[in-house]
Amino acid sequence: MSLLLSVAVASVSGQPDILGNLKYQTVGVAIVMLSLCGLAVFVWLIARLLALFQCSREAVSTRKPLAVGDGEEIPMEVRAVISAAVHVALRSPHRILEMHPVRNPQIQAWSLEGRREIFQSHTFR
Amino acid sequence: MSLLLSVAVASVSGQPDILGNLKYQTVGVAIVMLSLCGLAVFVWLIARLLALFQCSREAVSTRKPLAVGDGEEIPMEVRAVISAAVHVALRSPHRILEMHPVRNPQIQAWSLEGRREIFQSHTFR
Amino acid sequence: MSLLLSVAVASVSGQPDILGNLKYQTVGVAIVMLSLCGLAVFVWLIARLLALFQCSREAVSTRKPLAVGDGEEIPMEVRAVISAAVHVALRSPHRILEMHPVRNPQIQAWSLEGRREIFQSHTFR
Amino acid sequence: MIQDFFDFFKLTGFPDVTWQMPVMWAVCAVLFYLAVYKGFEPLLLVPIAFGALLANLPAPALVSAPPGPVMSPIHGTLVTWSVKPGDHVQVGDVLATMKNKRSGTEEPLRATSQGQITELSATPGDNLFEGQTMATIFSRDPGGLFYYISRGIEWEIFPPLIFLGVGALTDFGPLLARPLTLLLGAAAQIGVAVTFLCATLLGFSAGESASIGIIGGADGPTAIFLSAKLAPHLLPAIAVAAYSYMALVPLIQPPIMRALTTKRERLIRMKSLRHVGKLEKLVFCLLVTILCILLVPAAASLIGMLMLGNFLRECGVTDRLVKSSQNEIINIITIFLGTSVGITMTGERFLQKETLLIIGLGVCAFSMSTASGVIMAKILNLFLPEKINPLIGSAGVSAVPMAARVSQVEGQREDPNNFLLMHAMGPNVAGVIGTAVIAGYYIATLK
Amino acid sequence: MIQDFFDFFKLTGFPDVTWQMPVMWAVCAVLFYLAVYKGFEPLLLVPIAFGALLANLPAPALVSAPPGPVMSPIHGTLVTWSVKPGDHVQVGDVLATMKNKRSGTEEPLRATSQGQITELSATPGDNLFEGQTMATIFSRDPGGLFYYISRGIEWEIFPPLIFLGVGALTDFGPLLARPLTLLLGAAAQIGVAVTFLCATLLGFSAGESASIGIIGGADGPTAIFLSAKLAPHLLPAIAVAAYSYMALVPLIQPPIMRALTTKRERLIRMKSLRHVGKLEKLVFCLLVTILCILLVPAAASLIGMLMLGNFLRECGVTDRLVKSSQNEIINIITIFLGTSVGITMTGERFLQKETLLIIGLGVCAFSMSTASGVIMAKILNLFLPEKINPLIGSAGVSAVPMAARVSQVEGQREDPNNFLLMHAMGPNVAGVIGTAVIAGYYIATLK
Amino acid sequence: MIQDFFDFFKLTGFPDVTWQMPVMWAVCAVLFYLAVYKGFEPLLLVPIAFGALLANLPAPALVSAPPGPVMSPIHGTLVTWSVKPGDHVQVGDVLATMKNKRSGTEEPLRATSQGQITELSATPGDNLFEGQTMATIFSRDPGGLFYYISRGIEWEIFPPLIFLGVGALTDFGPLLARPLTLLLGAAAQIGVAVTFLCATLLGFSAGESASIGIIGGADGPTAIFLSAKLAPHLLPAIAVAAYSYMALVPLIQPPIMRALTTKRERLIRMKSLRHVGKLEKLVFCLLVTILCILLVPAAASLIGMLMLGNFLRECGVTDRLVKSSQNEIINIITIFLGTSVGITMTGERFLQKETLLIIGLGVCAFSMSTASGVIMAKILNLFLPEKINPLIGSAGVSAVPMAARVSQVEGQREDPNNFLLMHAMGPNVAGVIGTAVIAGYYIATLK
Ligand code: NA
Ligand code: NA
Ligand code: NA
Repeated sequence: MSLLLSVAVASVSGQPDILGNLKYQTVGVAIVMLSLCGLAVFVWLIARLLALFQCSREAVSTRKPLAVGDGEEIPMEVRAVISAAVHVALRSPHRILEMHPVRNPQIQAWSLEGRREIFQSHTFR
Repeated sequence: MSLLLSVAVASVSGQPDILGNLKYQTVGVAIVMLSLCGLAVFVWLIARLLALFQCSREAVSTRKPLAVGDGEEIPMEVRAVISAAVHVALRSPHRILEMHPVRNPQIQAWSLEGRREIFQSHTFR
Repeated sequence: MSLLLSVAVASVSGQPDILGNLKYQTVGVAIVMLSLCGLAVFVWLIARLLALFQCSREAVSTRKPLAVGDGEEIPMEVRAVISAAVHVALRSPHRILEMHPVRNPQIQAWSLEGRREIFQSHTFR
Repeated sequence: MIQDFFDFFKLTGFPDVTWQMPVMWAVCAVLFYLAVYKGFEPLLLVPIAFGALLANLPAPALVSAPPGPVMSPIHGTLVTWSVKPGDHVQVGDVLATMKNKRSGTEEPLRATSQGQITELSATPGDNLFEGQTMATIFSRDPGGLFYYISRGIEWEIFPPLIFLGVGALTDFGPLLARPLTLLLGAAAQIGVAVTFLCATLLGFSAGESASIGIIGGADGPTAIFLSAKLAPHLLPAIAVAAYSYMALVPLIQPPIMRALTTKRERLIRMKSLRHVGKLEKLVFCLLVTILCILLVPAAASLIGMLMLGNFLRECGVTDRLVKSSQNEIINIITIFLGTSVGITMTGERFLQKETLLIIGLGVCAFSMSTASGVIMAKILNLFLPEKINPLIGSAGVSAVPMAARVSQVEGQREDPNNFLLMHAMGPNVAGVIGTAVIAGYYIATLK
Repeated sequence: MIQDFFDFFKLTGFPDVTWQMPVMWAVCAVLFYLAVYKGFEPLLLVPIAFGALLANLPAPALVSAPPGPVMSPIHGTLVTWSVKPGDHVQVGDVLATMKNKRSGTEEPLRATSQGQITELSATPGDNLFEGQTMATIFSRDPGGLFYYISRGIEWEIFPPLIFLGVGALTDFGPLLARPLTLLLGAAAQIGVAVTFLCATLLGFSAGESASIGIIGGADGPTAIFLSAKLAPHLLPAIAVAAYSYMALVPLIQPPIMRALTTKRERLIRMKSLRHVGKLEKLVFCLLVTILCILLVPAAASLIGMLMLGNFLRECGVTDRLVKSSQNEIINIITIFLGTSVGITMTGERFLQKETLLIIGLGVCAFSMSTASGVIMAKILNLFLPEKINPLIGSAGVSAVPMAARVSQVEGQREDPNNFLLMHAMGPNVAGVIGTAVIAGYYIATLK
Repeated sequence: MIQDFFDFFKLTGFPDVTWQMPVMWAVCAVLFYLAVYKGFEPLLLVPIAFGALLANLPAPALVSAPPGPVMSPIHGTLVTWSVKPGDHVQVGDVLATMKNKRSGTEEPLRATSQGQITELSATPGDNLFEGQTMATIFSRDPGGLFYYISRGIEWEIFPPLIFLGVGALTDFGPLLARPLTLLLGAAAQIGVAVTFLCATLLGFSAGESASIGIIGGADGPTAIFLSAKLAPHLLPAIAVAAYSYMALVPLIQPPIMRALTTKRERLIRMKSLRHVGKLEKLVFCLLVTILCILLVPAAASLIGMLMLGNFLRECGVTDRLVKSSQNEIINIITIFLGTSVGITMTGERFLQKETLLIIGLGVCAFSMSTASGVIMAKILNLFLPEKINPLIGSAGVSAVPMAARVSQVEGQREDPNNFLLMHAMGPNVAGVIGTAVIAGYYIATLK
């Protein structure tokens, strides 16, 4: 008996057809597995392809590793004050070369426990 | 004549039945009074009950009186700068123990005129 | 043949009546021109009128040219720190008289290229 | 070519300008002036006045209903059709003549949407109920922008959503610290009742009188909610009066407060309020929800949303939702609520003597509410060991937080070191609940 | 006067209080306690519990449908009318008796809106299809607030919009860096299938079983989307179970994870993940959209919105839109989604043995999903040269990011320097896709 | 088991993939590339392209209409029914054959929603008006997500709401400081008229030509508003062309500007603009509202909302509302507007030679608008004592603020110390008003 028919019958009769339902679920799980497996293969292929084509591009993009993350700009006043304070404290001629929020989106320290916070905002369902 | 009937008649005939309406309003005001009075009694009872049960809990919660209000976090950079500035200005070894926005939600200085601002955001209807 | 009729015919027949459409567009452009021209006259008149009546009012309003723009308040902590830092750096008794974000809405330096940014947020259609 | 311009001129709005329109533009200019230069509740009055300006320009497409079934607006008999299937009609065209069963008069039935008549489902002589489908109009026109925005008022959605935000902005702490102030908030509703009586004496119907009386409650959303239900034709005048007088609280209240109190009463200092814990606030939210909805189910959406907003605020674990309620939701709805109130303010509806009466009754309502709040405080003082400063009684008229600030200012006028603000917040927020209860009473009895 | 109070008392909600109401208030109190004091997904549970409180107060006007046509709810024969044109009816009044064609039983037809009957379009003896217009009710009542808010669930709009925000908050980087983790997310759906089977054995229909099984997917919006389609009467119980168990993940998962793994497996350290570029993420978004919608068109709105949100996030040029998705949209919709789920939680519907069964089956679903994720990781390890730590298998149950954090904590319990969090994010987000696919499978086959 | 997979395969979208779909995926990929990597108005093009991707996946449920009455799409005669009461139909099934009264051809009537036929209210031979109810379809399916989101375009709600935000973001100061620049904004509409003529010559109908011409106005919301009214089938192509060319302004305009001006003209320096006060700005808002709506009532919703936004901005007392207009409202609506435009972009509709013609005519429109703006500036210079730099004439094409920036850049190319930006903002914002006026003219005359 075909899948849909079997489930339809089971559903209508109210008498669960255990075997039919088992087959129904097996097909369902198989479809999920196959589709996500297929997706994995595609993803892997794309990664390979991009790795081949993008060597040069990547090289360029890694040259500016200190880019400040989205919208985390430090206001000009604060920068001015930091400079002033640092200057006074150190009493030596120097220039602040770069100032940026601590979290750097491109750094690969995935395993840092600190990354947890990123996902705190995530508890949404 | 019953309340609803009297008002309905007054409303339909267009001729205001003054006594009927007076009774209608008296009942209305009485109901508002009684219900808010009842509410006041309930509130008072609850306060008593909680006061009895929550003695210990309150004791715990008052131990952290300097908790920073909701979302009023001082960014790390600013803290660093404040420390630096203070350090330089005072020229004495010391550590800033606690830094927090001025308004403390748990302080009981209700009568402070400064509380006004909280209700400024309130003018919404 | 009247405008609307001519276009209706053209539209229905599918055969564009070139002359009719030309007239239709001419009228359209003329209406746009006339209406915006009229608007320009009105605007000019209003400006004149207001200039006459508002001499005194304007005089008052220019007395506070350093008003801080909408919502660009500098938090109290930052002010404190700026004072501290400036004080320490300058080592001379002085008081900061006024502190405000650089952009001043009333300054007439329209031609500053810097104004560009204001319109960056504008790319919305 | 000249002919073409004349043809086009007929399509513009100029031929449809009526004498009321320029008059209403002047009314709008006054409202704009009050809102922008005098600071009269600008968040509401600017959108209302702008909506009113749009309502008084000859652009019927802004508010036209989408095509669909034409329903009988009355219980009566169809006398005759003025149109036949296939006819094209404009908004306002007469479709049929009907005989009102109640009044016996013949009344025209006018189109509220434009399009082609596709079907007549009633025949002359038919006896029709209110709401019975008589004909169908079709067009590809979707209906006007403000038809859709106004659904928020018609469906009574906007006032409760504003209350969601108001709840998220309200601190019931001062009320909980001194529960007796609930009575002051209740007393202020006497002004509503008195104004109801005055309005009936002036010839208003019961529903209209209730809507006018509620101005004295000084709660914009409640006033809009109630009048949308009981007297939709008075909605614009009531909304404008309610919001204007709220802004005038600092002018209306002080003389009444001073007249009703002695200097000695005004000097009373009150004890600092105790701290109210989170659990107490949460229980209060639920208690008000349950008791008030049991008592006046008709006001359930107002009270429910107010307390939902407050619960979200006080529970301390739903920050994201509170911020959205206090900002995005209340701001967006305010723009739409204001403009949809304004769009109902057409000249024919607003330039009536009723409007003047409502404006007059509004002053009465505010004054009576103020007075009854103060007097209630004095009555309570007869029984209480620890006296209440009767100046906080006037704060029972809601108008949060303006009325409370008036109490504070009047108190400091006598004694600059007397801080009444927080004490006045109690009756102030109690007034919101009181007004919702009396609104529910009116709806339950008058619907 | 006393009589007036009695008259008014009849209009209040007090006479309509049923025994279920106080019971449900207690249920709400428990939910509030769990949400506020135990931190059980408060963003959802607080609005749900508040909605449930409103549902269990006698305020039928809160949810009443607007007046309009009365449709036959079944395929059957009209036996007799209980009303005639001109009658006034209340929500719940019996309008007619119908004979169900399928079951042969006679059933009453009840009004879902209040008003006046303007027309009866069927006559006794008529054979009526489901959805055929039988009568028309008219009133000026617009329908209740929650009738309108609930459209977001009835029309299946809220879950996809929540997914828009979820997509804007999700980083698929860890999954792309190690595509095999997709299989762990797929494996966790075995728990859904097993629970389906258990539910059918307990007598639930196929649609109900699918909705119960999906609790194991640990995706609130997907669970609500599916049960609104296949078993709307179970929606409140399923939503409450889904969100409560999500909060209980740190209690449910660890014992199962420990039982199924050896200490050696739990000590496996995994190589740091490579960086994933923008283009790769964008292509992935489009790929998932195309493939999954081709496979399960029924889940198109969920998957499409999830991936739209993620595309906006990753493309880097639509910051304004991302921020609105992550904040305003998701916050506002959450308030409305929560309360509309809650408002369906009436006593008659919730105080059933089905609810207890669902709560029991929910534990089963979460446990089975956890177990199948871990076992799949162990199976993969048989073939992979670079072993996976099976503790990240449990993260396949979504509940982003809690399940991933559980993996991290369990890993650190054995080896404090083993950081599994980012590795667990891969199966964690894969589980979202897997659950959407199996939901689509159920809809496609059971609708 | 294998059979089961085949059964399921038939339920997937794979069998329904048409040749147009992959082609459209490629089109979407191009749009994504332009938006993400070339910065072509990404805020609009990303949602449009994503919507187009969803439109070209076999998921008809995403856009299906909810069940309800089936209306005659034409004026004609019912020839024969292909279905009978009780039949189940899918979206796209033929329900009946009708004979078009105007063209005399027989046309099939197709279902736009799925469900069971509950009633046939017309019989073969009946003469039916457009919009007349012919049958009723019922199902429990609520209709697709994008059916609901698209109501914002169908009901013409989204464009005015976007204009609310645009008004809140626009500073009319430069225009008020030099009112003559209004004429430059008006002149740019000549490009619209010329494109209309070209389009009619290419065989487009008047409504279509107007919608195509308006691309030259360079105002996305106005273009969408107009084509939704006059040529809904061309909406996607027009929207894509409008937004793409807006992004191409820096490429299209400079050569035309240089060709039409002498070096000496390009070197003209203009006097700094005077300061414009608040009252002047507020009066201008009201003046534009009144005059433009009187002139073209059909554009009332666009102009009204634009000016409401601007009034809120300039009045200085409604900060909360301005911020919500500039952020939440415009962001949320942009996501929905973009995706609903995209969802209309199905292969059958977009892969037509009309699309290519529209793309060609779009270049024509932008070029002609630019040229006429510049020429108008030169004409004005004949009469003005204080010369205008004709480079600011090109800014009359709106595309705020890009066109103004182009003027600035071209000016600096000749003289690096010549700052034209603010002077160009005048015609730039005037162009928005001019385009709204001409759109109103088209709607008034062509509806
Ligand atoms: Na009040
Ligand atoms: Na899942
Ligand atoms: Na333009």
